[in-house]
Amino acid sequence: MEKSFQTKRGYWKHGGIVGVLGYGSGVIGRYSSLPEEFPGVAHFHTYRINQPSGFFYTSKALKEICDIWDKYGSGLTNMHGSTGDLVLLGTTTENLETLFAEYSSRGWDLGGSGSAMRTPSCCVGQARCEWAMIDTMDICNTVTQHFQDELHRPAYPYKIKNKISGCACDCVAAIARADVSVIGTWKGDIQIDQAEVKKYADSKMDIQSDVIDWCPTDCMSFDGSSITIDNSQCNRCMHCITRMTKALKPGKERGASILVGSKAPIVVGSLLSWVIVPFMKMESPFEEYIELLENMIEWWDDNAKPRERIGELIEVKGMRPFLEAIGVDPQPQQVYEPRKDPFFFWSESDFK
Amino acid sequence: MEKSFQTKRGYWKHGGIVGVLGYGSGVIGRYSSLPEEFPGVAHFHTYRINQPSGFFYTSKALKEICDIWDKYGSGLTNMHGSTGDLVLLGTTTENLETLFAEYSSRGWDLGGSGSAMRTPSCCVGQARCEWAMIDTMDICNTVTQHFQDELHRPAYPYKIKNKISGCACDCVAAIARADVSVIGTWKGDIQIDQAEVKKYADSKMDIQSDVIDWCPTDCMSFDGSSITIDNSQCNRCMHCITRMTKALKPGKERGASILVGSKAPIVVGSLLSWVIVPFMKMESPFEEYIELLENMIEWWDDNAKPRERIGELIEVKGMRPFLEAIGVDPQPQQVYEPRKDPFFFWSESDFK
Amino acid sequence: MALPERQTDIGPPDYRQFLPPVIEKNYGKWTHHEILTPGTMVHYAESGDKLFTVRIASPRLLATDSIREFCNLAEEYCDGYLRFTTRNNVEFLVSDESKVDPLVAKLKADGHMVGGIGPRISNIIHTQGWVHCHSACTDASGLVKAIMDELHEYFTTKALPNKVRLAVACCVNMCGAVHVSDIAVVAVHRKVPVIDSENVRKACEIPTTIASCPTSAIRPNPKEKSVTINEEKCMYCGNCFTVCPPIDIHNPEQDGVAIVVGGKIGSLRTDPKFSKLAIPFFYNEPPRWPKVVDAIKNILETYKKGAKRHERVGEWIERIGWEEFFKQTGIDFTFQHIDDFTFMRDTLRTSAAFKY
Amino acid sequence: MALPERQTDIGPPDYRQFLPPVIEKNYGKWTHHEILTPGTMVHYAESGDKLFTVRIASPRLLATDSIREFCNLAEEYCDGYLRFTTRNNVEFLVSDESKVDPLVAKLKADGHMVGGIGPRISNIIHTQGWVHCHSACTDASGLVKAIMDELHEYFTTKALPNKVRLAVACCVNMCGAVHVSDIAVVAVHRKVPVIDSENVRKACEIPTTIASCPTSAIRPNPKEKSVTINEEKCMYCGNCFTVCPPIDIHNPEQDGVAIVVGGKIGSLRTDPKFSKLAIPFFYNEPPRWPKVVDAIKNILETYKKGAKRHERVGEWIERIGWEEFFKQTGIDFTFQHIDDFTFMRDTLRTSAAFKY
Ligand code: SRM
Ligand code: SRM
Ligand code: SRM
Ligand code: SRM
Ligand code: SF4
Ligand code: SF4
Ligand code: SF4
Ligand code: SF4
Ligand code: SF4
Ligand code: SF4
Ligand code: SF4
Ligand code: SF4
Repeated sequence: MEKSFQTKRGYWKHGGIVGVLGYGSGVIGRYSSLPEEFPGVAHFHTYRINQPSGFFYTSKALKEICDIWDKYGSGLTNMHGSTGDLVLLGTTTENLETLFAEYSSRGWDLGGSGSAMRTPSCCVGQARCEWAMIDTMDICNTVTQHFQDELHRPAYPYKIKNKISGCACDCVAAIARADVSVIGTWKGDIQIDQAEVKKYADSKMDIQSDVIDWCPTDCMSFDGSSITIDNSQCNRCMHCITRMTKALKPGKERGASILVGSKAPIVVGSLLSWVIVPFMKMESPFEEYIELLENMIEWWDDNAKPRERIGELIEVKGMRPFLEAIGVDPQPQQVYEPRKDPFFFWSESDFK
Repeated sequence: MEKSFQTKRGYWKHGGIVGVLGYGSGVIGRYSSLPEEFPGVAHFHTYRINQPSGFFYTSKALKEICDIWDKYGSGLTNMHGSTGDLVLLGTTTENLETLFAEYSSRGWDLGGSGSAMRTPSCCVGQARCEWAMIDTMDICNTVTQHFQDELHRPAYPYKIKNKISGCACDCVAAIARADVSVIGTWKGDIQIDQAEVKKYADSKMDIQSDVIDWCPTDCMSFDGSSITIDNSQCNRCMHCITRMTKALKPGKERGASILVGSKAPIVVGSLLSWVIVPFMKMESPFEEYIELLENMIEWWDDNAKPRERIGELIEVKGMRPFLEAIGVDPQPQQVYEPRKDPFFFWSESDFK
Repeated sequence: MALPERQTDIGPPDYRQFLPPVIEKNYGKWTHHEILTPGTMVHYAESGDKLFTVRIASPRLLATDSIREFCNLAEEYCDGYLRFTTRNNVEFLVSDESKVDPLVAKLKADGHMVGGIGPRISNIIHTQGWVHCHSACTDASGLVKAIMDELHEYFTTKALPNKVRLAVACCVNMCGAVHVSDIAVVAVHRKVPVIDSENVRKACEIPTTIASCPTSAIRPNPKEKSVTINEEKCMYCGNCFTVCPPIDIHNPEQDGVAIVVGGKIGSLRTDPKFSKLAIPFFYNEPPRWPKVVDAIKNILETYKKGAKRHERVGEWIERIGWEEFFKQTGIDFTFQHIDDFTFMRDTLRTSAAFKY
Repeated sequence: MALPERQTDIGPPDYRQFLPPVIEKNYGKWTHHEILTPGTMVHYAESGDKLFTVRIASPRLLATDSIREFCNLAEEYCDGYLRFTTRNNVEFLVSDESKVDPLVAKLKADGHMVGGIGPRISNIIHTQGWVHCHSACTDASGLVKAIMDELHEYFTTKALPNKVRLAVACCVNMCGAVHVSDIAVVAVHRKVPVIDSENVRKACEIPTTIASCPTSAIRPNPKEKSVTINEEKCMYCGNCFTVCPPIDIHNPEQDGVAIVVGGKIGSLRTDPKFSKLAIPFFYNEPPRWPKVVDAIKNILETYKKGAKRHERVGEWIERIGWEEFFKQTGIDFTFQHIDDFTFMRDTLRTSAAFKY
């Protein structure tokens, strides 16, 4: 590190292929480009432990993880990696199998890496948040368990990520960094407790300027003591609910919007996920969602070039083949606006 | 026409190359694809007369035009073509020279067509509009006269159009259908006549909901009797001025924004013009503007492929080479927002 | 008879010679205007002078006789001064206030539509159509007539929340301003062009033809010395036809029109906007295109009901959201609405906030 | 000693076993919460139960000793229950209200930063940097430390108009969430990679390498069995280096960082937004990067002064306009700011309405 600060560059070489038996994922090979100068870190592989949903731990469990890591690794960690894994930084090729035996026997499996399903991740959800419209932790865990093979044995054209947030606050940034983003939402009227509204009004809150004026659809009004909402015009943005959590609650029918495609900028520019299914019920064991996920992955796996993410593939092929393959109808919720230019394709099926 | 209505298609063939001696523009050849069936319109060329700025006429002049056209053409016209020309529809190859002699000797020259400068056009401007910040008709006429050769003898990669509107209402749709769009505007504070404001308030107008609430920058307020404007935040959109024309007048320093690139959708999708020069003085004989126009055209002429409009060329080459070629600095007014992705070029000149 | 001597590069006549004296005198010195009726307005000058404008609709496609009729009226009521607007209406420029009402009365008596000023519809910008363009895949004038017959009250009397600019383009070249209109009709093809190889061979430059295709759907066909088209890629833009007419894009059975909405040119309140696809297709049903006319009327009336004063069609739609536009108008949303051309990315919704 | 028996495809442990009893009992039954201090909040359940959360910053790069320290604190104050947030802060999950203040006192005494809840900055999302990634062209942890040292009051005490999400990415792969952050630093290259043809020959697949370039700048070099790069086209994205490391993109003298601003993830009030370029370049100045830190502080404080309550950085900028952002912050506008990548078209201003 001292050296990097002086010369302003890193000295890590590309990872070779290292891993544990029967797995293709979970370990990132890393070798120093200056092994003679720094023999202690000549091998410095990363070991990704799949975190428990919501990043909850007991001290007992964490200490156990630490003890093993001190024994077979550098003692350095990332709590957590950007994707969500509990990342152990720095071990040697020899120690990998030992680490795996120690951890897996205690219930800690490896996370994803390479051209595989990546470790799913979620916000804290119903464990501690009044706005969680879906059970994010259960969904995350169920998906992770369902796709164990796809997580551990890279067989896809590239990585695919899945993140789940309980509401439009999107505390796990699903819309920005998951190929498949699940965001909790509701149908039906926002539940208003006018007595609580009154209390907010009596407190120091300026309901008009803190809440009403920010409503993006102008569908709220406040007459000095109670709030009225034209729910048909509400776009469920969550602003009012977050600012008056005691007085306003989401509508009673709960579910999620499914969005697809986000990724970092390499190489066609960053993407945010696009709305594909405006509303889907999300009840354990989440079969409808898992089937959709499988269909999406299958279409992508069948059609993508190497290193092509699902969002990029949709851009190349167009939305229609994707929607047709997964059996979803075109809906205005999928777009901000319809196309501008009068050039568009017709299929034989449109002529009937 | 009857036939077209029955068969739902047109029967016009592509124009061959026809014209008047020494010109390459102004006449569009048109032949019927069914000459035997409709011998009367076997030849049906279009003769484009360059309209006077602002489409002003005297009955005397118009009648003269009609008389000649009845003699040598079909008597059918378009008043006016979409570009602006006075369009005479339907004559034969033999009559072209005669028509030209008749019209040109009376002061009526041909307009543009083909890969040439096209007939410039403008809004009514200072002839009848209180908001004309520039003398649109004079600019239009000056440009037309300056580029006579370029208008009449196609020597460019493709067409190039120029339209001039006196203010942001853009009554000649310059921003949408001219490669170079000139739009009048001002610097300095909007002039407020508070006595007239009071009169509007006393009349049936609801100043708050008709004017203040629509200000896109929220820089106006009305206290029941007078209007206050934070001019530093005004984006000169013209809404308030058009709604209270007696009370509000544009600031005193007048000029124009120059925008570039608009065109119809063929083939990369339609473009609206982009801000290039946020503000330029516009005083007769408009030398600064004409020089800029020449520089822009020169860069385009030097770099464009056949059938490539200037907007398309800028998209291909990037804004930097264009701005450097015409000597305009990068300015935030040229963009809605800066780039999103962290990929950008550096020139040697940036390192110095 | 000898022809007069031709002159070249003289440009158009100087506009100054066509300006009525009241304009010459007050040029650049106007202070304000008032809209008196849907078809008349008055402009006031600093000098105190007034100029009255009387506007009538014009079909744009004018026979010389119609022009002469306008000229005669101008001579009778305003010393022969008249102009055309940028949307092809005719404006009589009257300096004598007492002539305004008689002129309006006369125009109405002669069957002219006086109007188009203020928050209403104006002339439908349109182009050549079957009348004069080889590229047309609908008729412009016929369509315009059918639409205007239904909507003329919004020109002559009824007010709308703001101006509503209508347009018709007879092919995707869009010689009018369809791409920035409140409500517009654009003719579209839906079938891959048919190649007449014999004539391609004779009439076309193969490389130029290949290069003309925006989707790279055209490939050489060396055997025929012609080209072939990859059906999957062709989006029927007709650009190949423009550069090589023996590639015939016309298919009278499957050609028709689309309706686009929400465009805007001025920068007032909100930035200029492109029109967007509302309805991807109607068959051509000349001479009255009833379904097209109904659809336009439906959109216009839904707008009239829902929009706030001053709001243009596009501003109204953006305020309520496109999903709400489709709901309120009852228009079907189809695969064609979803952009898959160059700028798809920016049209796809990347937000959890939307209306059902 | 024999190793325990390995198990495969068991997935992560069930989260339920790590939940404190108060959560198990009230799972999905929370009614509301209150933010008590910048580092503490309480959630109320339907049952009347309360859960207190105490949050501290973590450098994310943790030695096992630090983790053990957290564990010990958790054991002492909250029965061993703790979690990490999605931005890598540590949260102690306290059910016994009386333990909250002592825990906070202890944490502060031990030098921890208690805070990050409510309208403030939180942890700076960052990735590996020179510490562990071969792709890095700046150091993430060093930069983060330098920035946090300057801004920590906005974590522990001072409030802002709304949350401000900071991030650092050590290369354009952007493993964090830089592309959607309120203010973020991203490391960039500025020079065309240098090709070590000998090793390219040995280590790389030429077709894959050529295909990796988004601008098609890479061409085969058959003579050398390697590749060449067209300098004009290269935008230094480094993708070729990722697939073929002997194409070395690192240039310590000319690598550095850019600052991007205005991104947003949630759909509250306005749609999610990408970050946009504010400052195209600063040289790497380890260990304290003073110019970068100053620039961030300037942006943050200009935002604090100008934004309305609830307004995120991107919302503030869009309200005032980017031209006004550059004016108020005094940041230079350069050619680099003008998009010339895929989506240039939508960033160029097509309106006559803008501020000077
Ligand atoms: C470890 C981690 C950063 C961290 O400090 O936390 C990381 C580290 C690397 N990322 Fe990443 N990425 C990590 C999360 C991300 C994220 C964030 C996320 O998953 O939420 C992104 C942005 C979202 C996305 O997937 O687009 C991300 C986008 C990339 C990309 C760009 C992919 C793209 O399609 O644009 C690459 C390039 C590549 O795959 O070749 C990349 C590549 C890499 C490589 C493999 C670079 C390389 O070629 O060696 C890095 C390995 C470093 C190492 O030694 O461990 N990493 N990477 C994160 C994974 C830890 C974990 O499992 O929890
Ligand atoms: C006559 C006119 C329509 C009208 O009814 O008014 C017209 C008619 C034609 N236009 Fe146009 N365009 C006319 C104004 C426009 C406009 C509007 C404008 O200039 O403000 C546009 C949109 C703005 C623009 O320039 O992009 C326009 C965009 C096109 C295009 C698409 C160009 C593009 O780059 O996208 C073409 C295709 C082409 O050039 O091959 C085209 C091609 C044509 C051709 C030459 C089609 C052809 O290949 O034969 C038409 C000749 C018809 C004829 O027989 O006269 N016309 N054309 C307009 C010219 C009259 C005049 O001089 O006043
Ligand atoms: C005569 C004409 C100029 C010309 O040189 O011929 C003209 C004349 C006036 N326009 Fe215009 N505009 C004319 C085409 C346009 C166009 C271009 C177009 O439609 O293709 C636009 C842009 C439309 C758009 O944004 O899509 C246009 C957008 C405006 C606006 C902005 C309306 C808005 O709020 O969005 C105003 C302001 C207003 O209405 O007070 C305006 C205002 C005016 C005023 C009041 C200006 C004045 O003080 O004289 C004139 C009479 C208003 C009227 O007709 O209601 N004029 N005006 C054009 C008449 C066309 C016609 O026959 O209907
Ligand atoms: C703990 C955590 C979830 C987790 O599973 O770990 C979390 C927890 C809460 N978030 Fe969050 N958010 C968390 C990351 C996020 C993220 C993701 C990110 O930053 O990468 C976002 C999206 C940010 C964005 O839009 O760019 C996020 C946007 C919000 C918002 C929307 C703020 C806004 O107005 O734009 C709220 C609503 C609010 O502040 O009342 C919110 C509200 C909340 C509440 C009040 C929800 C609740 O009732 O419990 C929680 C405490 C608020 C706080 O920290 O101020 N949370 N929150 C994450 C803490 C990260 C940290 O350590 O700082
Ligand atoms: S995303 Fe919504 S449900 Fe999840 S923690 Fe954030 S606020 Fe709560
Ligand atoms: S959720 Fe958003 S859109 Fe709906 S009422 Fe609340 S603030 Fe308005
Ligand atoms: S563009 Fe402006 S100046 Fe020209 S006529 Fe229209 S309102 Fe008047
Ligand atoms: S011109 Fe537009 S931005 Fe300026 S004060 Fe008037 S309404 Fe507001
Ligand atoms: S829009 Fe098409 S069909 Fe109509 S005049 Fe223009 S080129 Fe011809
Ligand atoms: S119609 Fe357009 S897309 Fe189809 S082949 Fe011709 S040029 Fe290509
Ligand atoms: S951002 Fe780049 S340098 Fe940093 S960890 Fe990710 S790949 Fe490595
Ligand atoms: S750095 Fe990027 S743009 Fe340059 S050659 Fe490599 S892949 Fe191409």
